[in-house]
Amino acid sequence: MLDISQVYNINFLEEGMLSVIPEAIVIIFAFIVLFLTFFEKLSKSDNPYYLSLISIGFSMLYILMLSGRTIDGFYGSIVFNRFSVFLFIGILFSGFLTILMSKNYIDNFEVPLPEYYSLILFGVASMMLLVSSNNLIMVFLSIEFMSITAYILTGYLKGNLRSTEAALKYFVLGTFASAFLIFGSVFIYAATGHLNLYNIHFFIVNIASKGLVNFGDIKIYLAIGLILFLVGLAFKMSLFPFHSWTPDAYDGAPTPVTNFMATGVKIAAFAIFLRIFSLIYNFNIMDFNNILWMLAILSMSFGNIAALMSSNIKRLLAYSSIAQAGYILVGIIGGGYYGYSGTLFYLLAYVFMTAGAFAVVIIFENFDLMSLDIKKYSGIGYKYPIVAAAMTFFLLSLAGIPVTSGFMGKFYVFSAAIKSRYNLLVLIAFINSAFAAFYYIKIIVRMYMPDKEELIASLNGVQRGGMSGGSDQGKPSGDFGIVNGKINEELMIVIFICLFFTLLMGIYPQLFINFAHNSISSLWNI
Amino acid sequence: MEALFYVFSIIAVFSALMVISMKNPLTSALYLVLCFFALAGFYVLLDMQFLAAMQILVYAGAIMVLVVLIIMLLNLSKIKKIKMDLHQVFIAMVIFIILLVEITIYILNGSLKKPTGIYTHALINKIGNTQILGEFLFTKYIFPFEVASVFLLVAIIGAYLFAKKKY
Amino acid sequence: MDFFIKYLLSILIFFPLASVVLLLFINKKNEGLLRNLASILSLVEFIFSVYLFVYFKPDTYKFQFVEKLNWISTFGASYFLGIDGVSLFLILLTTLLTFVSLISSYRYIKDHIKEFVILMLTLETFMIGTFASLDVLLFYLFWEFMLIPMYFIIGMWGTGRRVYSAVKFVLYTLSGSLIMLFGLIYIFILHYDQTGNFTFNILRLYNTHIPINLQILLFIALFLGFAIKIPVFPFHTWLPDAHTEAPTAGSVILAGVLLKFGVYGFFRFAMPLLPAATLMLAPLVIIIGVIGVLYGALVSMVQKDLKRLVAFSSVSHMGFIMLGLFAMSAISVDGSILQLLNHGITTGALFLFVGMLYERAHTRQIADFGGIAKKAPILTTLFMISVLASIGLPGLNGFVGEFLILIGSFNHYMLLTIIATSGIIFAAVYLLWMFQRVMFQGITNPQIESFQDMDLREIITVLPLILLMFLIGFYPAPFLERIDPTVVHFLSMISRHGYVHNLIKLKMGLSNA
Amino acid sequence: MSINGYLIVAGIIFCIGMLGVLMRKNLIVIFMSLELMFNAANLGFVAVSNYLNLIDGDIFVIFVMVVAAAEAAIALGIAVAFYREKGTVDIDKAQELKL
Amino acid sequence: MDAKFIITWLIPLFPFAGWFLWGLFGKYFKGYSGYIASSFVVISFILSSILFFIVSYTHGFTTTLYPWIHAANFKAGVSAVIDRLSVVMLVMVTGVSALVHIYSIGYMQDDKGFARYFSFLNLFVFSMIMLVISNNLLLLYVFWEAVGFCSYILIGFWYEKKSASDAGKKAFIVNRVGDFGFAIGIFLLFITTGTLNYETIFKMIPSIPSITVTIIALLLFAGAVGKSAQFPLHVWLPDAMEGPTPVSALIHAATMVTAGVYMIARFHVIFSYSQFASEVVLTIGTFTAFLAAFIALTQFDIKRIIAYSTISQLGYMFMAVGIGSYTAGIFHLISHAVFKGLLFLTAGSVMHGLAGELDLRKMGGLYSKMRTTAITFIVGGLALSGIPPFSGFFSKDAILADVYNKGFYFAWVIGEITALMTAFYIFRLIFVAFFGESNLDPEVHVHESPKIMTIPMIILASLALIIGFLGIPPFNNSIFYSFLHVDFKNAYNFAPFVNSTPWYILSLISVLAGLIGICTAYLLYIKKVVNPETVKNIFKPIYALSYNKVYIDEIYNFIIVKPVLGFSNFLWKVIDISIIDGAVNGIASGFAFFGVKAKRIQNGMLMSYILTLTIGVAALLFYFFIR
Repeated sequence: MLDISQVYNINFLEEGMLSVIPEAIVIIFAFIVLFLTFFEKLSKSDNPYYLSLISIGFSMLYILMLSGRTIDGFYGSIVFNRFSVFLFIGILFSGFLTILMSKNYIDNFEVPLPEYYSLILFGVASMMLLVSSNNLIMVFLSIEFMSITAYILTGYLKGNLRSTEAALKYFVLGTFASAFLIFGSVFIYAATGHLNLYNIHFFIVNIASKGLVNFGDIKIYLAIGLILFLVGLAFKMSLFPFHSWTPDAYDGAPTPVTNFMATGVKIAAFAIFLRIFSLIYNFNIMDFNNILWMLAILSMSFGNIAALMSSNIKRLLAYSSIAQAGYILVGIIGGGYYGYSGTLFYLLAYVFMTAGAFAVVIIFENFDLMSLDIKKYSGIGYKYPIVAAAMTFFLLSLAGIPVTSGFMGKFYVFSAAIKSRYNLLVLIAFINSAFAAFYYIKIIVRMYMPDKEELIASLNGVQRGGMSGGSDQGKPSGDFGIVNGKINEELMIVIFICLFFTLLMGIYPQLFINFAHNSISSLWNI
Repeated sequence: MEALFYVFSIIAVFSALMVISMKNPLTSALYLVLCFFALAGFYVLLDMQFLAAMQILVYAGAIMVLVVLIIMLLNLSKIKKIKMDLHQVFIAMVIFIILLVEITIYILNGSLKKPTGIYTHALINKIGNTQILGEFLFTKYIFPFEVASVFLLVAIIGAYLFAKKKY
Repeated sequence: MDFFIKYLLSILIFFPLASVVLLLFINKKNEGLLRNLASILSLVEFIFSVYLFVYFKPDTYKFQFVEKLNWISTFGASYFLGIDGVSLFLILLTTLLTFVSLISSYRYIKDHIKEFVILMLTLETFMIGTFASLDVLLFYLFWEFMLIPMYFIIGMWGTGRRVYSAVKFVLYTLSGSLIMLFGLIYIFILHYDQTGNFTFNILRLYNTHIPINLQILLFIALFLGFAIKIPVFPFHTWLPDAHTEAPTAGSVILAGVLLKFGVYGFFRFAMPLLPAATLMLAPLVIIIGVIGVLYGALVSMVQKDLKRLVAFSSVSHMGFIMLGLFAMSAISVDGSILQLLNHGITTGALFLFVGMLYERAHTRQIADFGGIAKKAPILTTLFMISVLASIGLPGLNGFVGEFLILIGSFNHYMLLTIIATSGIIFAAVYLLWMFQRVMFQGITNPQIESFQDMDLREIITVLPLILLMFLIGFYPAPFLERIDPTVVHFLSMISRHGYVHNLIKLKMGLSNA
Repeated sequence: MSINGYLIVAGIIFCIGMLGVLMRKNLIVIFMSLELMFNAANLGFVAVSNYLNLIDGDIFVIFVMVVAAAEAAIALGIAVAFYREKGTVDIDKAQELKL
Repeated sequence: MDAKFIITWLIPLFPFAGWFLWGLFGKYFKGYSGYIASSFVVISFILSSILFFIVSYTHGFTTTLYPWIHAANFKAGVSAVIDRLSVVMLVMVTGVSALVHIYSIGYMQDDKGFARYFSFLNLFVFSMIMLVISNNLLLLYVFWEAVGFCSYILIGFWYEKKSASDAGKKAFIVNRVGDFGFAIGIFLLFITTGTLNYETIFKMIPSIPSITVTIIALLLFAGAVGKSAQFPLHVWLPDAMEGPTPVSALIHAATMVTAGVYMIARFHVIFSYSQFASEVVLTIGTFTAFLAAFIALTQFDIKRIIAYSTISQLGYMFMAVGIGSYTAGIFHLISHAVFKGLLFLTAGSVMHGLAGELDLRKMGGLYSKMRTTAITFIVGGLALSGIPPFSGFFSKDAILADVYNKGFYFAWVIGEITALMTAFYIFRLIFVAFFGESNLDPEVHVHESPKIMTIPMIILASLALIIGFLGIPPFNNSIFYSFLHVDFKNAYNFAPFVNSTPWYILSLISVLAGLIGICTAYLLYIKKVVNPETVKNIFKPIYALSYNKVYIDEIYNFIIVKPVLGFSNFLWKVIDISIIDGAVNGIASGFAFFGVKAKRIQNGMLMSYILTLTIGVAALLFYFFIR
C-alpha cells in the first residue's frame, strides 16, 4: 500500500498558495462582481466597473510586491517567477485597458453588466493561470478557460447577429484546435511519460545528451505530439494557417472584447508558447525552427496582404494582428536570451499599441455598421486632433516606424534573428513591414487627407446608410465615444496610457528591456 | 482480452462513422452514445473502471441528454433539412485520408517510452483505481481541480447568458 | 555660455521640439501669431546653428561638440552626438532652409497653419538629429521618423495627386531604409560576434572586420536604402511625384535637406563601414551616377511641369555628387560635399521661385507662362541667378562643386567623367529653355498681366540663399577648409585594413576581363 | 493488446471526428464530432497511462471530461442563440462576417 | 600692397562695382547710370593704360587677390598675370568698351532697361578684364563662361522678342558645347601637370608626351571654337545679332569672340609644342574664314553680314595663331577690334536712324542723309577690305604674308580669295545702303545720330586709320611685333619660314584682291553692269547654298536637336513612366491583387476556415514525413 502523502509533500499550502494569489485576487473579485447581480440596484450602477478596476490594481500591487521571487506551487503545476511577473503585468494592463474602454461601450447596449465585468476578470485570471501553468493539464485547462470566457464575451451582445456568429465560429474553430492540442498532449505524454513541463524538459535534455533511451524511437511520438500541440497553440496565437478565426471573431465581437482577444489572449498564448518552446521544442527533436520560420513568413505575408484591401477597421486590425504574430514569432525563432526578451518586449509593446488603436475605434463606433469602415475616419484629424494624433502614433507603431515602441520591438526581435543568422527570414520580415506600412498609412490618409466630398460629409455628420447590424435599429445613432462633441474620459485615459507607454517604450526602452531580460533569466531558473 | 478489444474497436469506429454520416442528428446522437459505451469498454480493459463509469455518466448521461434535449428543443424537422455538400464532402474525405494515413504511419513507426511507472496492473487492482485517481486528484492535481470548478462556473454563466431569451 | 556651447547639439535638436510644445498651446485661430512665432523660433534656431559654425575648429577631422549619454545599454546604443566638417554644413543648411521655407509659406499655406508649423519644426528636429548622431540606432530613429512629418506635409498641403505622391514617397523610402536597417543590424551583430560587445557606436563599428563577399551583400543592402533616398537613377521615380505635388516648403526641404541624407549615409556609414565593397563597387555606382546625370538632364528637357523639371534636375545633380563621392579622390569628395550644400541652396531656391510663380499664376505648366520678366524684374533676376547657379555658371556656387567633382574624378574615371561633363551642356539646355519659356517672350496668358513682383517677405526668403550662392561661388574657402580634413580622414578610413592592395588586384582583374 | 492498437483506434476516431467537422453543416452534428475528437484523445491517454504504468494520463482524462461538459453547455447555448436569430443551425448560414 | 597690386585690381573693380550699382539701384540713378558706367570704364581704361606703360618700361608680374579654391591638392587663387600680352588686351578691351559705353548712352536712351543694360555691360567688361588677366586656367574658365553668360543676357536683352531670347539661349548652349571640350582639356592638364597655374604648366609642357599635349591643345581649341564662333560652332554668332547693336560691337566683334584667339596666344607654349593641333587650328581657321565670307555674300541683314564678316576675320586670326605667328594674330585681333567695332557702331547708327531697320533691301541713298555715319562706315569697310593705309591692310597682310612664307600655300590662296569676297560683300553693303536709289519706307524719318554716338564712331574711325602703322615696318621688325614678341619667346618654332618673298609683292596681291572685290561690287550695284538678279540666277545652287547659310542650322536641327528631344521623350515616357514607375506601381497592384485573393480565403464560410486549419495540420505532419 502506497502512501501518497509520503511521495508528495502535503505541506504545499504555505508556499504554493503564494504563487496563485494574484490570480486568486482577480477571481475573488470576479465572484464579488458576479454577486452584484443579486442586487438590482448595485448591478445597474458603475459598481462592477470600479470593482473590476480595483481588483486589477490589487493584483498588480501584489505582483509587484512578490516580483523577483520564484515559487513552485502545487507540485509543480504552477510556477510563479519573474517571467510570469512580466506577463502578468502585460495581461493585467490588457484587462485594465479593456475594462476602461468597456465602460462606455457596454453602456450603450442593454446587457447585464456584472456578468460582463466578472467574465473579463475571469478571462484575466485564466490568462494569468495559463502564463504560470507548468503542467500540460494546467495548460490545457487554462487555455480552455481562457477560450471559454472569450467565446462568451464574443457572443455577449445578445440579439446582435454578428456577435453570435462570431462566437459560433470562434467556438467551433477553437474547440477543433483544442482537440488537436489534447491529441498532441497524448503523444507527448506517450513519448516522455510526464505532464509536467520541467520534467518533460529534463527528460528531453537527458535523453538527448546522455542517450539513456533510444531517442530515435520515441522521437516520432514526441514530434507528432509537439506538432499537434503546436497547432493548438498556433491557433491561439493566430498564426497562418491557423488564423482563420481571427478576422471574423475580431470583427463580430464587441470592440472591447476584440481588444481583449487581440492583446490578452495573444500575449498569454505567446507567453506559454515561449515557455514551452524554450523548455521543450528547442532541443533538436526536429527542426521546429524551420516550421516556425515558415509559419512566421506565411503569417506576416498573409496578414499584411489581406489587410491591404480591408476597409473594415476591425478586420484590418485583425489581419494586422496576424502579421504582428508573425513578427513576434521571429523573436522566438531568433531565440536565446536576446530573442526571448525581445519577444516579451514586443508583446508588451503590442498590448499598448493595439489597445490604443481599439480605443480609437470605439470612439468612432456606433450602431451603424458603416462606422467600422475606414471611410468613417475621414477628416477626424481636423475634428479631433488629439485622438487622430494618438491614432497616428499607434498605427505608426504597428507599422514599426521609429520613436514608437513598435519599432523598438521589431528592431529587438529582428536583430535577435539576425544574430542567429536567420537572414532570409528577417529580410522577408523587413520587406513585409515595408509594404505593411501601406495600409496603416491608408488610415492616416483618411484622417488627415480625405477627399473633399468625404470631408464635407464627415464634417456635416452625415451618416451613410446601408447594412445595419440586426436588431440594433432604433438605437441612438451617436458615436459611442463622443458625447456632446466631447470624447469620453475613460477612452481618453486609455489613449493616454497607451500613448505614454508606446512613446516611452520607443524612446527609452531600457527600463522595459531590463525587465524583459530579468524575466527571461528566470525561464531556465528551474 | 484481445477479442474484446477488437469488438470494442469495431463498435467504436463503426458508431463514430455513423455519427458523422447520419442525416438525422438524433440518430447521430444515439450512435454517439454507443460509441461512448465502446470507449467505456476500453477503459475497463485498461483497468480504469472509474473512468468508464465517468464516461457513461458524464458523456452518455449528461452531455448526450443535453444534446438530445437541444435537438428536440430546436425544430427537429428543420434541422434534418441541412444537406451535405458533395463537393465539400469530397475535399473533406481527401483531407481525412491524408491525415489518417499520416497519423497511422507515425503511430506504427514510433514507439513509446519504456514503462517506468509503479502503477502496474497488479498495483492498481490492489489499491483500487478510484482510490488512486482520488489521491492524485486531491494532492498532485488539486490546483487544476480547483480551477476546473471555477471553469465550470464560468461555463454555467456562459450557457445561461447564451440560452436566455432576453437580458 | 559654456553650457550652451557644450550642449549645443542637443539644444539644436530639441529646441524645435520645445518650440512645438510652445506652439501647441496657441490657439489654432491665431494664425498670424503661429506663423510669426514659428518663423522667429526657426530663426533663433538658425542663429544657434551659426554658433556651431563659429566654434567649430576647422583644422581637425575629429568629431566636435561630442555628447554621450547611455541610452539603451543592452544594445550598446547611446545618445551619442558629434559633428565633423560634413555634418556641420548640413546642419546649417537644415536650419537655414527650415527658416526659409517657413517664411516662404506665408502665402502658400492657407489652412491648418498650426499643424503645418508644428510639422515643420518637428521635421527640423529629426533632420538635425540625423546629421548629428554618431550612434547607428539613434541615427536610424531620426532618419526614419523624418518621413512622417514630410509625408504629412506633402499629403495635407500638396496639390493634385498629393496622397498618391505622399504614400509613394513613404513606401519607397521606407522599403529602402528597412533593407538598410537590415544591413546596419547585420554589421552590428557581426561586431558583436567579433568582440562580444553590443555597440552601435559608429566609431567602434568602423573597426568591424567583414569578409569581402559579405561586404558586398551588405553594401547592396545599404546602397538600396541610401540610393532611394538620394535618389539614384533607377530608384528615382518617387521624387518627381513627391516634388511636384508637395507644397513649396515641402519641396524645399525635400530637395534641400532630405535628398542629402542618402549621400550623407554613404559618407558616414556605407563607405567607411564597408571599405572593400566600396572600392570594388565604386565603378558600378559611378556608372549609375553618370547614367543619372544624363538621364535626369535628358528627361528634364522634355518636362512640361516646372516642378517636375526641377525635380528631374535634382536627379542629374545627385548623379554628379555620386560620381564625386565614389571617385574617392580628395578633391572630388570635397567637391561632392560642397555640391551637396550647393544643391540644397540652389534647388531650394529654385523651388521657392517655382512656388512663387505657382502662387501667382496657379499653374505650373511651362506653357502657361511667358513674359514674366516684364512684370516682375526682381523675381526674374533672382530666379535667373538661381537657374545659373544650378547650371553651374562660374562665380556661383554650383560651379565650384561641379568643377571639383569633375576634376577630381577625371584622374580615375576618365571616360565616365567626360560623359558626366556633357551633363553641363544639357543642364544649360533644359534650364535655360525653361527659363526662356517661363520668364521671357511675350505674355500669352492673361493671368500674367496681373502678375506682381516679389514683396519684401519673399525677397527676405530667397536673399540668404542668393547670397550664399555668391559667397560659395566667390569665396568657398571657409567651407572647403572645414570639409577638407574630414574628407581626407574619410578617405584614409576607406583605404585602411590593407584593402587597397586587394582592390588594385581586383581592378586589374576587372580590366583584364 | 499492444499499445499501438489503442493509439490507432484513437487516431481513427480522431480523424473521423475531424471528418465530421469538415463535412457536416449541422451545428449539432459538428459538435458531436468534436466530442468524438476529444474522446479519441481520452482513449489515447488512458491507454498510454496504462502502458507506462502511470496515472497522470487518467487524471488528464477527467479534466478533458470537465472541459467537454462545459463546452457542451456553451456549444448548445450558442446553438440555441444562433437558432433564435437565424431559424436554423446550418453553419453555412453564418455569413454576416466575411471579407 | 604695392601700387601694381592696387592698379591691377582696380581695373576690374570699377566695372564690377558698376554691375552691382546699376543692377541693384539702377532705377534710382535713372539716366545717369549710363554716364557713370561709362566713366567707370573710362577709369579702367586709364588705369589699363598706366599699367601698359608700367609693363612696357619694366616687366610683367603676377599678383594674387585671394586664394579662391583650396581643396586637398587642388589650389586655385584669384590672381592675375600682367605681361605685355595682357596689357595690350586690357587696353584694347577697356578702350573699345569705353567707346561702346559712351555710344550706348545715346543708342539705348529710350530703352526701359537702361540701367539693366549698363549693369550687364559693366559685368561683361569686368569678366572680360578678368579673363584677360587671369593667371590660372580655372579663373580663365570661370570668366570664359562669365563672358558667355553676359553675351547670353545681352543678346536676349530684349527678352520679349522670342528670336532674341532664342538667340541668347543658343549662344549660351553652343558656347557650352565648346566649353565642354575646354573643361575636359583643363581636367587633362590638371592631371598631367597637377596644377592649373600658367607658369608651372608652361614649364612642364616640354616634358609631357606630345600626344597628350596634342589632345590637350585640341580640347582647349574646342573651347576657342565655341567662343570665337569657328566652324562648326559658329552658328550662334549670326543669331546673336538680335541683341542691341553696341553689344554686338563690343562682345561679338571686339572682345569676347576674340577670347579664343587670345587664349591660344596665351597657351602658345602648348599649341606650339603640338604641330598637329596647330595645323588643326589653321585648317579650321582657314575654312571658317572662307565659309563665313561665302555666306556673307548673299545676306541682306546688315548686322548679319558684319557678323559673318567677324567670323571670317576670326578665321584669319586662327590662321595666324595656327602657324605660330602669334603676334600677327594679336595684331589682327586689335585692328579688327577697332574696325569691326566701328562697323557695328555705324550699323547701329544706321538702325538708329532708320528706326531699327536692318534689311538691306529697304535702304539706299543714306549717304546724303547721314553723312558721318556713311563716312565712318566706309572707313571701316576699307579697313576690312585691306586697303591701305587702313589698319586692316597691315594686320591682314601680316597674316597672309606669314602664311605664304611659312609655306602654307593652299591656306594662302584661300585667304586671298576670302579677302576678295570680303571686299565684295562689305562694299555691296556700302553701295546698296548708302548709295543708289532709296528703297526706304517713306514713313521713316531718317536722321543722323546724336553726337554722343557719332563721336565714338569718329574716334574709332581715326583709330582704324592710324593703328595699322604699328605694323610697320613689316614682318618681324614692326613696332608691334617687337613689343609683344617678348611674351612668345617660349614658343616652339614648329613652322619656320621657308620663303622670304618680299612683303610688297604679297601686299600687292592682297590689295589687288581687295580692289577687285570692291570693283565688282561697284559694277554690280552702282553701275548695274549686270543685274544682280541674273548673276543670282546663273549661280542658283551656289547662291542658295550661300543664302541659306550652307544649311548648317538645319543640319544641326536634324541630326542633333530632334534626336535628342526624341530620345528624351522616349526616356521619360517609356523608361520612366512605363518601365520604372510601371514596375513600382505594378508591384503595388500585384500586392493589391494578392490582397483580394487573400480576402477570398476569408470568405465567411466556417467550412473553409476549418479546411485551411486542417490543411495546415496535414502540411505540418507531411513536412515531418518528408524529412
